[in-house]
Amino acid sequence: MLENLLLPLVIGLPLLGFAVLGLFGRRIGEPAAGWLASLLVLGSFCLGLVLLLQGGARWTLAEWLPGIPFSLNLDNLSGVMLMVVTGVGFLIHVWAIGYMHGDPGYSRFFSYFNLFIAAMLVLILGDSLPVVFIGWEGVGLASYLLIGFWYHERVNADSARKAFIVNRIGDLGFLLAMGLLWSMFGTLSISELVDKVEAGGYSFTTLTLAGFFLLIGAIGKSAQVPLMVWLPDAMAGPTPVSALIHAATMVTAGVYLLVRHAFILHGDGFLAGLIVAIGLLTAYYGALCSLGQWDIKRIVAYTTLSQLGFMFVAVGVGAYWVAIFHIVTHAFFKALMFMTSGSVIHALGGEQDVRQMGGMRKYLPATHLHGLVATFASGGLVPLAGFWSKDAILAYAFEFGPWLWVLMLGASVLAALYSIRWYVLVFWGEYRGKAHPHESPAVMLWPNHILMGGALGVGFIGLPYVIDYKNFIEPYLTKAIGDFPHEKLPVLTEWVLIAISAVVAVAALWWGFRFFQQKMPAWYERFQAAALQGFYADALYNTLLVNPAKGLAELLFGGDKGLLSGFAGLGSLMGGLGSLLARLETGALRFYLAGLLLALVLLLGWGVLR
Amino acid sequence: MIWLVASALLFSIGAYGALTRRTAILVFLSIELMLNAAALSLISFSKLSGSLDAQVVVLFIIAIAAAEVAVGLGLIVAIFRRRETTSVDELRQLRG
Amino acid sequence: MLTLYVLAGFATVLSLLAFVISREATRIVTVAGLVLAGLFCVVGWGQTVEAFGGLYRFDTLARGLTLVAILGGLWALLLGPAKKFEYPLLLLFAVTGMHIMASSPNLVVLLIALEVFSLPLYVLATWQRDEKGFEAGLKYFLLGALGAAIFLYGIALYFGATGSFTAGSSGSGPLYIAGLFLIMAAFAFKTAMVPFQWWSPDVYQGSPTVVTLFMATAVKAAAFAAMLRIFTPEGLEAWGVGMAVLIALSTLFGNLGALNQTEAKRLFAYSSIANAGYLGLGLLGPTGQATVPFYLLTYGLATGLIFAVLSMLSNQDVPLERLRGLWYRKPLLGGAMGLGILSVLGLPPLAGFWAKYLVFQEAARAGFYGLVVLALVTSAIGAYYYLKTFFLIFSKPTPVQEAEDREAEAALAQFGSSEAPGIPVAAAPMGLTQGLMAPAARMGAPALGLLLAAMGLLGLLSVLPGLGLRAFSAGLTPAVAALSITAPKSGSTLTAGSQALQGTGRPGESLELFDNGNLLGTVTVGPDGKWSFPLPASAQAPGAHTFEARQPGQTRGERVEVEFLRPSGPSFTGLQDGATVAATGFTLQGTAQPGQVLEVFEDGASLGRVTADANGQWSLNVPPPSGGTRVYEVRPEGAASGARISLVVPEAQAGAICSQSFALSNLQAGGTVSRPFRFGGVGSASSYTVLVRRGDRIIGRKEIPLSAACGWSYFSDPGPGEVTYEVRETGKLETEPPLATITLKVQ
Amino acid sequence: MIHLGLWLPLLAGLLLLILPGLGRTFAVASAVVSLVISCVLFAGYGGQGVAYASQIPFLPEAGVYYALGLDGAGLFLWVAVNLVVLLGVWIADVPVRFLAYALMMQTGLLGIFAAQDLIFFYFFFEATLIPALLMLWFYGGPERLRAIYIFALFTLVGSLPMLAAIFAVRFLGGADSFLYTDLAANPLTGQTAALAFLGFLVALAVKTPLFPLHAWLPSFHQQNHPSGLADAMGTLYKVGIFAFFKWAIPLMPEGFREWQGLLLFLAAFGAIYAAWVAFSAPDWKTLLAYAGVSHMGIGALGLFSGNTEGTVGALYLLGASMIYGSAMFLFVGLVYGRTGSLEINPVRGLAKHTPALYVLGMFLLMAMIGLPGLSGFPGELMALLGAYKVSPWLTFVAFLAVIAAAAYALTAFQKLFQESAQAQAVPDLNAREWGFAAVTVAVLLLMGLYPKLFTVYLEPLGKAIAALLGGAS
Repeated sequence: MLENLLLPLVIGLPLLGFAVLGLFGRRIGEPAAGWLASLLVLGSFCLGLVLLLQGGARWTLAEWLPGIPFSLNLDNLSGVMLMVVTGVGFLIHVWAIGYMHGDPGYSRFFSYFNLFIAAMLVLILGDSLPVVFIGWEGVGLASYLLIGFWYHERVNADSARKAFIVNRIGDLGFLLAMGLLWSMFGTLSISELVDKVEAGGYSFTTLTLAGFFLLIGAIGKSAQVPLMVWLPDAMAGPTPVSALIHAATMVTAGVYLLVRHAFILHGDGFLAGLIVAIGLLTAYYGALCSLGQWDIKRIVAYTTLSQLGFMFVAVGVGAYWVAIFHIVTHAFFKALMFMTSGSVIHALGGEQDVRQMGGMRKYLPATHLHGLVATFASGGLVPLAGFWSKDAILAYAFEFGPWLWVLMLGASVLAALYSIRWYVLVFWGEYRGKAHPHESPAVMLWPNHILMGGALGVGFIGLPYVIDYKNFIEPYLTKAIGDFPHEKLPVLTEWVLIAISAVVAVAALWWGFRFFQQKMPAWYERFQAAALQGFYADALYNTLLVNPAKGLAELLFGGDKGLLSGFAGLGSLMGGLGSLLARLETGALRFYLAGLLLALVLLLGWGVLR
Repeated sequence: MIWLVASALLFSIGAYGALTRRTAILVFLSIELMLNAAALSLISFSKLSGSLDAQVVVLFIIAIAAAEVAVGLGLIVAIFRRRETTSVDELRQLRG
Repeated sequence: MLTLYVLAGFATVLSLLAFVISREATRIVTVAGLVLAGLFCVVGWGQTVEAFGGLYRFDTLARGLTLVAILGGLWALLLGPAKKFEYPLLLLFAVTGMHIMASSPNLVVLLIALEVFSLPLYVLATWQRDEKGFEAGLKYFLLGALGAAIFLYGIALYFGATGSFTAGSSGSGPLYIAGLFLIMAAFAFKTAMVPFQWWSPDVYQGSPTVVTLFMATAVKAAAFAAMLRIFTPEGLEAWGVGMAVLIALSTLFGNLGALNQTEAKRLFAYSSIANAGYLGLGLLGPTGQATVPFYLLTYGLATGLIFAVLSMLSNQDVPLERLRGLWYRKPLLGGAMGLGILSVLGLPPLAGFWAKYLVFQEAARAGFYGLVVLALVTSAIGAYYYLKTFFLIFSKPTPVQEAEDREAEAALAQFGSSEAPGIPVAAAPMGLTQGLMAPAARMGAPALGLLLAAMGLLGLLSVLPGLGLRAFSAGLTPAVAALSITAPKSGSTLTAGSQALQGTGRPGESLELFDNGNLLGTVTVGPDGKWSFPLPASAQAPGAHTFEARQPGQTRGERVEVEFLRPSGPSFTGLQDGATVAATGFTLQGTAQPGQVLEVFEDGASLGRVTADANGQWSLNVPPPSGGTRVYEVRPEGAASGARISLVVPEAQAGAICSQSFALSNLQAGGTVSRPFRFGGVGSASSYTVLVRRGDRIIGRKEIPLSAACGWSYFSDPGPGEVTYEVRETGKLETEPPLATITLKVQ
Repeated sequence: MIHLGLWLPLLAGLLLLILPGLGRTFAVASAVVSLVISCVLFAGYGGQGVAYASQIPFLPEAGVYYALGLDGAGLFLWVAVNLVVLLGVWIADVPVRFLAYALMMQTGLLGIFAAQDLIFFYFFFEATLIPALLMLWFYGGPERLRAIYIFALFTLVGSLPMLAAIFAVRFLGGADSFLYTDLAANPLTGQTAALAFLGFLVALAVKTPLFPLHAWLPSFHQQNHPSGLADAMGTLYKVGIFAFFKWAIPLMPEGFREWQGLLLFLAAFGAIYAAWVAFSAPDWKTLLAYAGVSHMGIGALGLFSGNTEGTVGALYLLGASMIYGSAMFLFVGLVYGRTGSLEINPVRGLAKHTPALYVLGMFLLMAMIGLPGLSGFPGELMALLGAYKVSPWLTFVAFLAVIAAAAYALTAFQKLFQESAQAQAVPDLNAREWGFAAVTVAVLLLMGLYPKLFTVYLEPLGKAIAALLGGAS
């Protein structure tokens, strides 16, 4: 890998867009600002691709802080992520040119969008934990700014703030991980850490702790249970934001972080179990919640949660390349799903309630096609992208333990159900609203066409070994992640598993297609009421954490004033003592005489007898 | 030696008087008594050491005492003229 | 000498002339006399004049403090009443008495001087002729007379114990102590130190403000001058603790008592009690002769400013409330008083800070740390009331006060006179009192000039305190430098070499130096008070040494105990520093103490440990290093440094054919090693793979290509613990036996 | 040069006080010259040791020298102080005499960082109080009297134990003078060192500020002039960390070790405590006051860990927080100029009318809560790395403040700028304010993105401290 000055330029292009649009955006005007931002991202994509094809690149600024270099590293792992972020990012940028049309904050939006891309690239390319952290917080900032893009509505501003604060909990984990790794190894450079961890000579328990801290960071960023509460609220931002940040890229950063540090996690039973448990919980929680939502974007948001849970399970069972593979496929089909939703919202003039939708297949034929592909990919229909990545996860889960496989199969059934529910409610039945739906402009359709192509075909880079013994992505990623050998399943078992999951997906999709067109039975209504509230997680947190914390703050504030009174009390005490002493000056001459003589006697007596 | 004891006794008597008398004049007189007690002890020390220095000093003391009396009596008379009393216990305006 | 003549002469002659000449003339002559006397103080600064067989001693101390007293006198004169000629005369007598007090080492003269300045003060205190004035005067007089009696009795006992009336005579025994303590009590009375302070708040409050000003500045100066002569550091043993008690009580009582005062003069009376305590600290230290006058000067200026402003406001009580808004109503007065207050508070950068700092330092040098801490704590308490007053001055005036101001101005326009600003004309004292107290120059040019001059001088001392301190140090005998050994420190461990004994002593004195009781030689102290003596080799033999420096004829002196270490460093032999060695590895050799365990480092990376053999020889094979200049170091086990040698390793030619069989150069035996470390050797395979194990767990693999010099080398920086390295040819299965197995315990 | 740099502001201030007609231009000119001088000094620094040292006997009998000199930290802080003063006199909407006091205070602050003699350090440490008091006194709010008392008494009372400890350091340590070099060569040992360190601790805890001696700070800020200039100067006056680093620890390493546990605890507890309290702050100044306490807690935690990273982090954080903290107060002053109130609670929605001010505020806010890439982060990170080595648990506690900071800062920010806009339109930044904003943002970015510029000079100092304290602990 060569030192390459072009590497910082990959980050620099969108950063330039941020600065230019931030400073002069209003003068650049409406379509130009969007196109400028998009082209810069495309430039980043091309540059990254060139560098990647050259076999990667490095760039290092020797001393950024004492003992900490500022280094970037483009290897296969970060390269794949780079392609996803800039590629899908470019498409969403273009789509947003149409979607954000007419918004007063048009140029501001693209400025933030470019900032996000730049920060995400720092996160991906950083080879030193503090540099990664710059990107890590940078995407948090961009997310905050974009969720609260329409900040004059209180609910949007609140959601943005909530996202930032909850993310900060994860950031604390990241910070502590840095502290621990520094104290263990004296370096924070990831490539050096790999060597140090290999060399050994430390307590494995401590290393587990470091992995645990990193995991907390990942949980925050990837909205896993128990820090999942911010993601549904984050849908307050414009739809392109949801597609880019809260589906395709930023939320997968936690998974990426764990994969990047696979050398710390690998072989640790405790962490593996923990990650699997968290992923599983999230997968079920997201899926179940999604089934109860009415807001079109919240439905998709919860599906994202569920899919992130899948990725975590993949990390937990040691299938690091699979997690990245799923990130890639997920980026395509989930972005597509979001943008399809966005197109529908756009078509209905801002309506987001699915109860006011239905029958869109007639009004929006192209969008309907996008929605159908997204549903099938997400639902795991053979041979769409989602099926292959999910199947790989299931295979690894089976290795980990057949029980996990069963549970994961259940989760993928739910995935098929929520996908088809979304599809049915939006596109089937009769139109229940009053607006006049109209198909989106070309600038919004074409990105969706491309994404649809991805959702259809991208799965073929990672076929199971029984079909394609040397698929593209596994060895490619393994080179960068590190080789953690595992026993492959017997060919027969593998085939059986593939067949079961294919059949189950089809069955679930079919059943769901039927079920969600009927009137809902009573048990489902009850379930839906709870799911709509996210199973009361927000209320629980407010009661248990937020409100007590606020109350304590009030209490402490009062106490702090009391502290000052305490000091003042010390002063009054002195004053009182002084008054008492001053009363000795009685004014009576004979008292003075007596005092004087008494003092003399005491002084003399003490002096002489001493 | 006995004179030393006597002078100490005299000093104490003066101190006692200064504490117990209420009239400014008598208080002052008691203090003069203490001054003279000191003079007495000087003389006895002079006798003990055989040096005449101390005896010369006593002469100075007598002059000093006289000067003090002049000022002191003037002060007390002025107060008496204004207040018609010289009781020290009634002078308690200044306090605290 | 001339100062005495001028003061005494003017006083005597004026007593007669005053009946003849006008009041104004008396004042002018008095001022002239004081100025002249002040001039004669300054002329010949630093010289000491003795007269009357030692009864009169006009040295720097006397000069400085006489100046302070004259300053106070001038001030009181210029601001004071002008209706009667006695006022300047009494002041002149008082200043004369103070001058004598400051200039005599004889106790009897001191007693006379005390009376000479006290008697006029008793009269001045009652100058106002109102109830409070009389009360103050009588209290001052009766208590003062008692003080004089105590002083005299003290003198008698002192004479009995020492047979001398000279201050600073040494003595011992209860009689001596009793005499000294009685004298101390008398002076504590004059300077208002607790528990002899009783009179001061009442008298300060009851007296006319100008007189209070005079008392606060001049009396303290005179009394402390005498105390500096009587309570010398040499006798600290006898009187130190007594003084310490007085100081502790004074600072506590003064500062605490002032906290809730509502009347300005009374408040500053308490403040002056506290300051007497701080001044007392200066007596304890070795250079109090310079620092106490410095303190008195700055304190005199600052407190003078305060009382001068107060006296310009009123000659009677000044409730604190009346100070509110002074800055806005009379900026000059407000500013001057503010400056004075901050200086007394001791806020840097004002002169008061330096003064406080210097006297605190005196106490610290004398070892009274507890007292210093107490003094600091009480200054902290004091800050409260000083700041309270300060902020009152700088507050906005109330509407009522502003109305009063207008009224007073109107009255001034109408009647041509008025009391100080803010006092309704109707409330001003009338009749006899007013006549007596009518100001001479309350806001006249001289008073104003004095105010500005004092502020200027205070400012100058703030910026250049050294100027003042040096002035007061002029002509003092240099402090006796105690004999000491400054280097090496006692208890230190040294390595033999060019060590020297260093220390301080009296300049020019020759000292005898001993090593474990044996005479090493003599050394003469240099003019700077320092000496140095290079230790001969015999005095640096390994083991414990007690070095002692004695003054000639003494049997005991200053000692230090040190330990000399054996010069034990291992060293390299065979190779010269900077020599060129083979790139394919070489052997390092050297000497050390037999049996010593050594560790060899290459650019900070360990190459392993060796043990010196019975002949003190050691050697170690160095695996092929990379080209360039390498620094090798051999350290005793656990040491932080040792002998170094730098060697040049040539760059190996590429393309050489390697035919050596595999070999491991160093660390063959394993054992304990520091990290990072390097091991390696030669070989012929194109690369070797090192497998790293901890226990049963494989924690890493690393492929090492063969270098151009046919060497292989593994650099590792693992954590502590036991690590096993297995070296195999690359490509060989891990089930095959390794070429080499190295088990290391990493530290 | 160093003398000129030190005394020029005082002279300019006095001149301005006498001739207020010279106006703001004169104050700005003086501040610019000061900044240029400090930058020239910084550029000419060799990177090692105390540069520009000069030493003139002042009270040689008492061992006091007028000794100045700047090491890496001193230079760094000089630049920071001069920059903030320039920003302050440039932007603050105050009477001319106010600017004069600010300039006078500048000299005191520069003196604190340049003094190489302990007595002179104390001198500057205390003398700086006077202009601060005057600013509060003449231009403070209605309750200023109380605030002044509290401020002055905390400072004065707190520093007296330090004076006692100063004596102990010299006379018990056996140094010949109060010069840093002399004192450092004769450190105190044993029980004495512990006691003397306690003396320093009290004084410096007031000025760090460390819990519970931070109690003066909220009222100080609440009552100061709403323009924020006095608050900015007050922020610069929080020199406790520097003094611990420069004097207390090197002169009494054993004393420091004795108290290290307590110090770490106080720092960590203060960090989270103040951040938590800030959440309930009713107005911006109170909020910033507590935020400052919280940041200094983190800085102090780094310093008290006694290793290279921690020390570098603490010093860097100190300099950075001087700049962003002060700029934040000045920014709040701008807000006050537009809305006439500093209360947090009513929703104002300013962003609609003042987008540029909103962006400036966002930058400052993010720097304040330690967003990487802005000036607050490098210091916090290094402090964390240092502190974690010594005490993971306390580090965890202290860095909970990271979460709390986001909570209080964003909540207040949201109420000020976001949500529904207020009816009354207010003007956005004018040309002068744009200048302030541009410089501030540039510095925040520079310090955040290229910390090496300064850390390269701080690192040797950190190593020296670590070596003095014997490695990691």
